[in-house]
Parts: sequence; C-alpha cells; structure tokens
Amino acid sequence: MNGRARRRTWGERAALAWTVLMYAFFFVPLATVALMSFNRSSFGTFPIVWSLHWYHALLHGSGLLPAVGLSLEIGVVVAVASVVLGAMAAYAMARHPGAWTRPFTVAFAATITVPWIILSIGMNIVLATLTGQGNSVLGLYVGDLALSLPYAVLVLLARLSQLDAELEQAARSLGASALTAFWRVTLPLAAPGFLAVALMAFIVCFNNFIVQYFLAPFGVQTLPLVVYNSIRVGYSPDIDALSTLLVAGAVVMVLVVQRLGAVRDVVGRRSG
Amino acid sequence: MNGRARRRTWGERAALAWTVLMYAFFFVPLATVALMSFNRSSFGTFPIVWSLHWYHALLHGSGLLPAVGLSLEIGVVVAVASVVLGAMAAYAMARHPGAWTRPFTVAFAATITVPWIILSIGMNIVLATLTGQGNSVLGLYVGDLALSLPYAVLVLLARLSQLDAELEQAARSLGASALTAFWRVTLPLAAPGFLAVALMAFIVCFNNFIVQYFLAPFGVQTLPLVVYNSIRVGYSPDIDALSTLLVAGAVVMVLVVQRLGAVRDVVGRRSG
Amino acid sequence: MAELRVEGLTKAFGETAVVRDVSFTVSSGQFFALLGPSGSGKTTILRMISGFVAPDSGRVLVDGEDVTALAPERRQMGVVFQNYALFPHMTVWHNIAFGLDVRRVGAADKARRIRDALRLVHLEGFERRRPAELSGGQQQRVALARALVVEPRLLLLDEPLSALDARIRVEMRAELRRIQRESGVTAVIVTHDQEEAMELADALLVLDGGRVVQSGTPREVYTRPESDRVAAFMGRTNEFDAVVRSTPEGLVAELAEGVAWRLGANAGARAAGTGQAWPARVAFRPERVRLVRATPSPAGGRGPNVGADPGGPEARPTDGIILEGSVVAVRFDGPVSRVEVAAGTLRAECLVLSREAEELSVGERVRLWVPAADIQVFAR
Amino acid sequence: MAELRVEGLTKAFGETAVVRDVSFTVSSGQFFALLGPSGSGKTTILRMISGFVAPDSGRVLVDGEDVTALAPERRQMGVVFQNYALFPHMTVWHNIAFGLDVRRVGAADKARRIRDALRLVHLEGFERRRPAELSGGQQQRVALARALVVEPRLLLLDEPLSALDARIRVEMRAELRRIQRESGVTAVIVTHDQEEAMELADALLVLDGGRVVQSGTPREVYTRPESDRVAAFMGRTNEFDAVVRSTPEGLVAELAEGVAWRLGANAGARAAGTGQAWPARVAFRPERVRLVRATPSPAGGRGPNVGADPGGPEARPTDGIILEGSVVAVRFDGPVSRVEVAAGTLRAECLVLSREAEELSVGERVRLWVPAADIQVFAR
Repeated sequence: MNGRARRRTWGERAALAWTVLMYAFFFVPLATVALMSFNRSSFGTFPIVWSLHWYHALLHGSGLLPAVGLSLEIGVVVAVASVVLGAMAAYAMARHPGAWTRPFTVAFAATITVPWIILSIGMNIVLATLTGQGNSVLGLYVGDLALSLPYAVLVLLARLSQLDAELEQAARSLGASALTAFWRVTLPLAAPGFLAVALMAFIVCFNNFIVQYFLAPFGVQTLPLVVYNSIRVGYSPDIDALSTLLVAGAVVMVLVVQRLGAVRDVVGRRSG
Repeated sequence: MNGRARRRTWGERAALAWTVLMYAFFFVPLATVALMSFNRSSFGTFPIVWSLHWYHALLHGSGLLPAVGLSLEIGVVVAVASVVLGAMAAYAMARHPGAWTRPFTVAFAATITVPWIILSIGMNIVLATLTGQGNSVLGLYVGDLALSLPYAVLVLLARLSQLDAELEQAARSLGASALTAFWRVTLPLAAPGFLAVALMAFIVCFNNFIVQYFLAPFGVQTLPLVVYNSIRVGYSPDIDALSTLLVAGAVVMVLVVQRLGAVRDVVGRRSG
Repeated sequence: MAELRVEGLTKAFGETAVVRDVSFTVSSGQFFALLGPSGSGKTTILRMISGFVAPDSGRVLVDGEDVTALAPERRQMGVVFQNYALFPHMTVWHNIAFGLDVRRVGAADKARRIRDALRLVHLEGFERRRPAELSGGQQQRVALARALVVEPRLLLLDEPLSALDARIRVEMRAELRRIQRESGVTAVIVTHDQEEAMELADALLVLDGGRVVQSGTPREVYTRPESDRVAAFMGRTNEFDAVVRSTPEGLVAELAEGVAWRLGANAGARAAGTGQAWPARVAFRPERVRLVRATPSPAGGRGPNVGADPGGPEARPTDGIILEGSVVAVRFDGPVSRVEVAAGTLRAECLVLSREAEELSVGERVRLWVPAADIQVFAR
Repeated sequence: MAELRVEGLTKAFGETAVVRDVSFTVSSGQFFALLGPSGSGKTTILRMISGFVAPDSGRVLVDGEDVTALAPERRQMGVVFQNYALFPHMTVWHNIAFGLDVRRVGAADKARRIRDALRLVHLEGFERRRPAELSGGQQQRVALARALVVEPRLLLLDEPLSALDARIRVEMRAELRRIQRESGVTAVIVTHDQEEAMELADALLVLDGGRVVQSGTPREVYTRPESDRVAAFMGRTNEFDAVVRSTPEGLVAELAEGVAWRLGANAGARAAGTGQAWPARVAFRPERVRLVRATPSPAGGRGPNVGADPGGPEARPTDGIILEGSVVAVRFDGPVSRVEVAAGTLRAECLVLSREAEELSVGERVRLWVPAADIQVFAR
C-alpha cells in the first residue's frame, strides 16, 4: 500500500543488487555442477560436449544409487521418528508449561550449538560401551536422530505454543474428548510444523557426513560417505549428475513445502 | 491459567517421560565425553582416575588450540558477514516486496535443502576456475559464508517482516530521515534476529567439516579437520577435554542468547 | 433450556484470589450478564462454569445437577469465545458440523440442523467459506451457530463482541438478542461494557475484585446503584460531597457551599451512616434533571443565585435538588445533548434531547430540579 | 497551528480508485474528522497528508505552502497511529524525546518540553516505564505526547481510539478533546465511529467509496443529511417510502398505507425529483418525535387509528407527521429508552429520556407528532 515504493533510493537499489549478487554466489556453483554433468569430458574441460553420458553412468555401474537409497531410507526413518518423538515432547511442554519448561528449552537450544564432530565422538563411545561396537547400522540411525531431534522439539514447541489453546477448548465444549480435540483440531493445524520438521530431519541426514563417518560400520555407504570416498579416490562427473538430480529434487521439495505453508516454520516466519 | 493442569492423565505422564528420555539420549554422550576428559587413562578404561591431565595436554603441545583459534576466527568473520549481507538483502525484500520476493524466498529455502557435500564440490570447481586453485583460505571463508547466508536472509526477513512498518513511519513523522529511522528504531528492534543469525553462522562454521575438507588448503587446520585427523590417526582424550570446554562454552552462549531473547529467532517461536 | 445455579465459587491463582464466594442463579431462558472491569474475575467465573478452570470451592449446578467435577465435553454447554476460536482449517459447514459429528448425529438430521442453525444466524450461502474469508461479525455468527447447533443446555459468551468494530458491535447486539430469543437458550455473557450488558441482559451481576457488588435487572442496577462505584460504572453521574443529617422532615443533605437539599425517605436506606449526621456522597444521573429556562433575575450581574432560597444565616432545605445557574457548555451528541450548568462553584451535567437543547444557548440562566426520588445517597 | 488545504486528491492502487477528487479545508486550531465506513478511503487521505502515500493527483497545502512533494520527515506533522506505534525498546521519556533528539534540541529545553508534554497528557511519573508496561489508554497518551512535543503544524490521528476498550474509549474522547484544545493544534482524525466524530470534531467530512458525500458541522450533517445513506450512517432513523407531490400548500408525502403528510417547504430542496410527483423516502430521527399519551378512543377495539383524520376517500394531509398507535416495546438503554410504536402497518421508533419512558407501558395508546421542519425527504 506504499505508493512511494516506486521511487527507489540509491540505498535501496544497492540492497537489491546485493540480493541478486548473493544468489549468484550460491547458485553459480550449483549451475557449474549441473553444466559439468552434461559435459562428456571426464575432467570438466571445455568446450562442452553435450551428453547424458554421466547420467547413464550413474544409473549403471556406479555405486552412487545404492548410497542414495540408504540415505533416503535413513532420512525417512529419522524424519518420521523426529516428528513423532518431537511432537510428544513438544506437546507436553506446550500444554503443561511449568518451571521445568524453560531450562529444558535452553538445554535443547544448547545442543544445537554443540559441534557435530564432538557429539559424534561421544556417541561412538556410548554405543561402544552399550553394544560392544562403536560402529553399527543402528548407530547411524540413532546418531542422525540425535542431531535432528532438538530442532524437531523446538520447532514443534513453537508451532504448538502459537496455536490458540481456545481452539482445543472450543472443540471440547462441543463434546469432543481431549484426544479427539487433539486429533481433529490441533494435529491438522500443526501439520505444516510437522512437515517442516520432517524436512529438516531429512536435510540433517544428508548433511552430517561426520556423524555418519564415525558411526557407520565398514561397507555401509550413505550418500555423503560414498561421495566423499569417490572424490578422495578420483573425481568423476557421475557425481555431478547425481548432484544435479538432488538439487532438482530439493527445489521440487521446497516448492511443495512452500505450497503447504511450512517454509515459515523452517525459517521462523511469523504465521499470524 | 488452567487449573486442571494438576491432574495429569496417563498420556501426559508418558509424554513427560519421553521428554526426559530424549534428553538422556542427547546428553549421555556429552556427559560421557566430559567424564572421560577427567580420566587419566588414555583409553577410557575404568575405574576412573580423576585428573586434569588431558586439559594440561590440551594447553601444551597438542595442535588443537590453534585449530580452535582458526575456527573461531572463521566463525566470527562469517557471522559478521552473514549479518551485514543478510540484513541488506532481507531489508530490501521486507520493505520493497514485489513479484520477485516470493521466488527469491523459495530459492533461498531450496539452497538449505541442498546437501552440503554437493555444494562443496561445486564451490571447489568454481574456485578452481576463478582463482586457479580449488583449495584456499579465502575459499574456506567463502564456503562457510555460502552455507550460512540463506539462513541469515530467511531469519532476518522473517524478523523484519514482523516489525511494524508503522514504527519507521512514526519515526519519520517525528522528523527522522529514513536512515535515522532505520538506525534508531529498526536496527535495535531487529537485534535479536541479528544475534540469532550470528549464532547460526557460527554453528555452521563448526559443523560443516565437509565443506572445509574440500576447500581448506594443505596444512590449514580448522577444528573439525584437526579432530577428524587426530581420530583417524589415533584417539586421544585431549579431544575429550576440548569437547567438554566447547560444550560448556555452547551452554554459556545459549544462556546469554536466551537472556537477549534471540532463541525464538533461531527456532522460529512467535515473538508477538 | 436449563436453569444454572452457581454456589459460592472461589478461585485463587497462586496467592491471588480472583473469584471470592460468588453465587447467583440464572433461570431458564434468561439472558444473564456478568459485568465488571478487567480483572474483576468475570471470565474466570465463566471458565469455571464451562469446566476449563476447576474452582477451589463452590459448585456449579445445571437444572439441579452438580456438574462441578464434570469434564468440559460432558457439560453440554456452548461456548462463544472473544476471538471466535473457529477452526481455521474447516469450512463454515464443517465448523458447525463438528459438534454433531462428535455426537454421531445421522447425515440427514445433521444437514437439517446445520441448515437451521445457518438460517438462525442469517448466514445461508456461506457454507463453503473458510473463517479467514469472513468478516468479524460473520465469524461471530458462525461461532454462535456452532455453539447452538448442538442444542446446549447453556450458552456461554465470553466478551463476544469486543473484537468487533464499534458500528458492527451495536448491530450484533440486536442480533445476539434476537438469536437468543429465537433459540430460547439460557445464556450467560461476560462483558466489561455496561451499555452492552444493559441492552442484552434480562438480569446482571456487577463484579469488582472477584466479588459480587450488586445484582438485579439492568434498570434496577442503573437507577438504584448500591455504591458510588457501581453508579459511576453504570453510566455518567453527578456527584457532590455533603453531610447528611436526620431531621424530623427526613434526611437532609448539607453541602459545604451552603446549600441544603431534602432527600427522599428511601435514600436513607443506602446511606449506611450512624448517628445524627454523617458524611455522604449525593449523586444523580444527568437525565434525571428537569431543566427549565429561568426568567432573567432582575438584578442581572449579581452572580449565580444558588438554591431556591439561599437567604438567611442557615440554608432552608429545598425539596429534592434545586439549582439555579447558567449554561456553560452545550455538547451535541447526536440524539441527545449534554448541558453543563454552573451554579456558583457547583457544576452539574444535564442530559436533554437535542431538539430541546437547540433552544438553549451558552450563558443563559437555567433552573435545575431533581426530585428527591431520583437522588442517590452513598456513605463516604 | 496551521491551516490545512487539500485540493483534488486522487489515488488508485492498481485498478482500484481509492480516493476520488477529495478537497477540503481545515482552519487553524480546528478539530476535523474524516468519517466513513471501512474502505471509504479515509486512511489513505490521511496517509497522503502525512506523506506516506503519494497522491496520483491533487495537492496538500499547509498555510498555503505546497507540501505534496515533501518527504514525511520534512512536513512537521505529528501522527498518532491506531496501534500507537510506540518504540517498544525505549522508555516513555525516550519515546517523547525522540523527535526533539532528531531536531537536536538542547538538553534543558528538551527536558522542559518533555515535562510539559507529560503534564498535558496527565502522565507525570511514568517517564521510566516502557510501552509494554502501560495500559492501552496510557500508551495512546504517550503517542499523543510524542506527536505534540515537537509542536507539529498538524496533528493527524488515524483511528486513535479503536484499539481501546469501550469504556476507556469514551473516557479518552474527552481527554483527546481537552488535549487538542489546550495545545491549540490543528487536528485531523480518521474514524468509522460517528459518535466519536460528533463528540470530537468541530467539522467533519463523510466519505463513501473514496468520495466526499457530505461535509459540515456534526450537527448539520446529523440533522440535515443529504442522502438516506448519510442519514443512516450518522445514527438511527425512521424511514418510509412515499410519493411526494407538489401541491399549492407545499410538498405532500403520500404513503401506500393511505396516509398523507404535509412537509416543510425546505424539505423539497433535497428531494431532487422532477415534475409533479416523484417517489421519495421520508425519514425522521427517533428523538425528533413528540410522543404524548392518547386519550383512550371511545370505540376501544376498532384497531389503530392512523393519521389525525383518516376518514373520507382521500386522506387529508396533516401538518408534519402525526401517527396514533400503541406501544409495542420499551427498550431501556440507561439514560434514554427506545419506544417502539405500531400504527397500523407503520412502525416507528421514538427516543425519550428514561424517566419519561417510565410512565409508558406496552400496549398503551400514544400519539406521535414530528413537525415538518424535522422531516427529511430523499429522492428514491
């Protein structure tokens, strides 16, 4: 409604230019990877010879697809576990706040700031003590879950806290039990929060190379591990092909989430 | 105000128990690390022989402290850069929303979902093309900044969008120029958002081993890199000592941030 | 249609007593208002009736049945919240259907009842809208329909109009009254707005600091307030400090300004003083003043002539309040006008219909008379 | 203290014309109201005056100086926002000091002016509080002090009272009027509440759909509305459809019910019909009715006796409106009561002081008279 928006000051133009520049900064590497994935050359040399060779290579014979499969599997399991366990804790904290809520919130926030590499060492030790071996497939799941749970609890707590408690009361005054009120009113309204949490858990599973490195047993290859290993051994453009597919997938996923209104939960935009 | 809170149902008790369990799940590894750091044994053997030996070792002779210094330095620079650059972009988007704002927001959100390992490959290629070498100290800074900037823009955009535009208008009607209004009204009110962004940038710098691994030149050791290397070579409890100090530092930092009201910006709690 | 009885409700949050021993009865089909400033405990009382807050002591009875320990969902009370609390993810139809779905009402019966409810609140054709697509007034109608469609024993309204614009609020008052009449439900409304309470309620309770300070019909509470606080809360009033004396002719109020007024016999009932003379506050409402133009006094510039017969060392009391003074200001308020009159150091506000105020001009001399029956006396 | 002149302001957002060719003048020291329903463009006009919205065409002049192209901070206008827009991170003192700091006022002068401003709004002692620690009414006082301390040429108020509780709002109206009088500033208020506008403003402008539909003093607009829309917007009114005919005796309104009323000569001015007879709407305000008890008609049960002399094949027009009917309802509204009267199929509402209404009972026969001068006629 601000009619003055049309006359931009120099400062505002500069800010706009910055925004565009920053996008370049981020998307040029991704575009480069995409470009290389369509180049027949093994070493990213010019001129570009357009080809789907590396996509073909990715599908046949490279060890990348099974790793993507495992990472997806871990991601889905951890995402579901984060939502369910996080929702239970967050609901308890949101609906029965007490003297204990605040220190618990602070503690969860603190865990977010602990470097992952340190956490992975600790978990390796604990798992070794408990199960006799520090590296196991179970450990992979547990480790990823441990990283995503604090985010899950905090995001869902925020979402549930801003849901008007009167909505549940309205449902109950209409004859719904506490459980029915939660199921038919609270749950649907908190859904974008759940989606956001699932998405974050998924992202964590794709990012925390270091935890997976310390917890995965020999021979079990997640996506970050296999990419890491194959680059150490020798860079091959089928990774570019995979990256391009993953980025495309990420964009589609975000568009879907955006449609469902969950982006604001990921980034903390007020939803009022 | 809910007088019925005192009578807890079984479901609520279960949810509370879960919350406690989840904390255990997260803090037992950290406590274990802390415990080991006070144990004289090199191999974490029992019984514990209490000692500050490993703290002494950390201070004298281990290569860990310089790495912490470098990581802190990168963290501070990236945090400041994220705040300044992020604020400029977010302010442009918040005060001059248009048809371009929404796709830009989606694009930034999408970058968060791109696996870091893929981004680091792309950046290595771009840097190699631009500067002739894929690994450089500059690359370390740029790579970390690239990871934290999308978060910075989205969090600050959320914060600035929820700031009432009428506050700036009130300031201007009182005779303040647009710049003065921003400096004296908008900036102080957005401060918790800035703090949150700085904290997140800091966390990213301590977590993204993989980007640093692909971008750091030979001999330049950040904390994740040196921890990774030293564990590959042979685990030594001075890392436990360092971890304990870092966790303590993280808790202190979160308490400070909590006091300043920025936690809700990190985790998206509504501030109304 | 049910009778509500509240007996000795008491509630404290922590150290703070919010509701103290509140009892009242709402008879079947009555529209009852809990009126009080913010912090008077009125909302907490409503929440204890609806079951969302458990009282520390006291009982809530519906048609004689004690529901104090019952869960909210088993009390069969429809609640309308200040911010409507409509389910944002459901259409108007599904919002209204919610209570019937929970009760497993059959499809045909359900559709009929929802249509009846929509007709009652004049919202036919809005079935497929979502709450965000409705205006505030329309949202409140949906909230009413949703609460009424389950045929609750009681309708509880928690400041239902305070989130609306001034104009819509006045319109919705009439609507609320009509809907309550047509549905015949027993209703309890919580409000801080005495105009709202007077327009809507058959009977009301004035609360202050968690205690009942007065109850009765709106007219009783307005015209016969039991304290100066209630008098001021219910509307504008003129107040004077005086000493009230018992004389053979009845009570007489003497003002420091040298005026004395003879008060009605009934005024003494609320003047809880002891002995022969006690300090009191004498009050009357602006619309109770009979205002007539005074014939210009022959000695024009002699200053205001206070009282009917002020001469002599002791003022002879007049029957009721009689003041002669001049018009200081005439404030036009649409249908009515407020005339401010100065009689010496005394100032009084009179309310007259605007067409009568048009004949008055500032500076004009007027005579005010308030009959003894319209005067209120409160102990100071 | 300055004179504001607005000339031909026009503004469209996209395709939607929000303000269309609005012109008016506010003289120095006047309190001026822009009154209209939501969407009437009143807030956009205020924002064009304050400089936050640039008009598509038209000019804003302060004391003859064209400020249309000036940045908001150079216009020297104090703005009070609907939600106060106090700086939440500053104390009351620093909020008020803001405008003086920006102007680099010296410390001693600054402290004196802030203290004067706090005294003006009755907030001495609140210097160190933060906005969140104040009530809504107190926050609005701070907003006023902040706007006034810089001695603006104009004070612009954007629905300043609409965020307040009903009771506080009425109190703050009087405060706002006092503060404007004492500071002597020229003020423009935007409101949708006609009571607020009438109580506050020296002159007002009624807006509808971005256009000025009437302007004048509150009394003029209330008693002489130029359209039935304005009449209804300004307050309650009784309306009847009629055919108005020019006769040698003046204008006569004939109703379908077989009644005819002779209207005042001046009523014809707004009845923009042509020829000898045209459809019109006849209206009068409830408080304009003179209501007297009718002596019971000798033939009791014969049904309502409409008109003074309804006999004969053609109704003879009465002077003004005369209706005889019975009381259907008496609604107590505190100081005033609304009496609903049915005369055959015609229904009319009358407003009387409550003390007069006490003498009336439902079913009683009454006679209503509205003098020709109090009748409004609008072309249909």
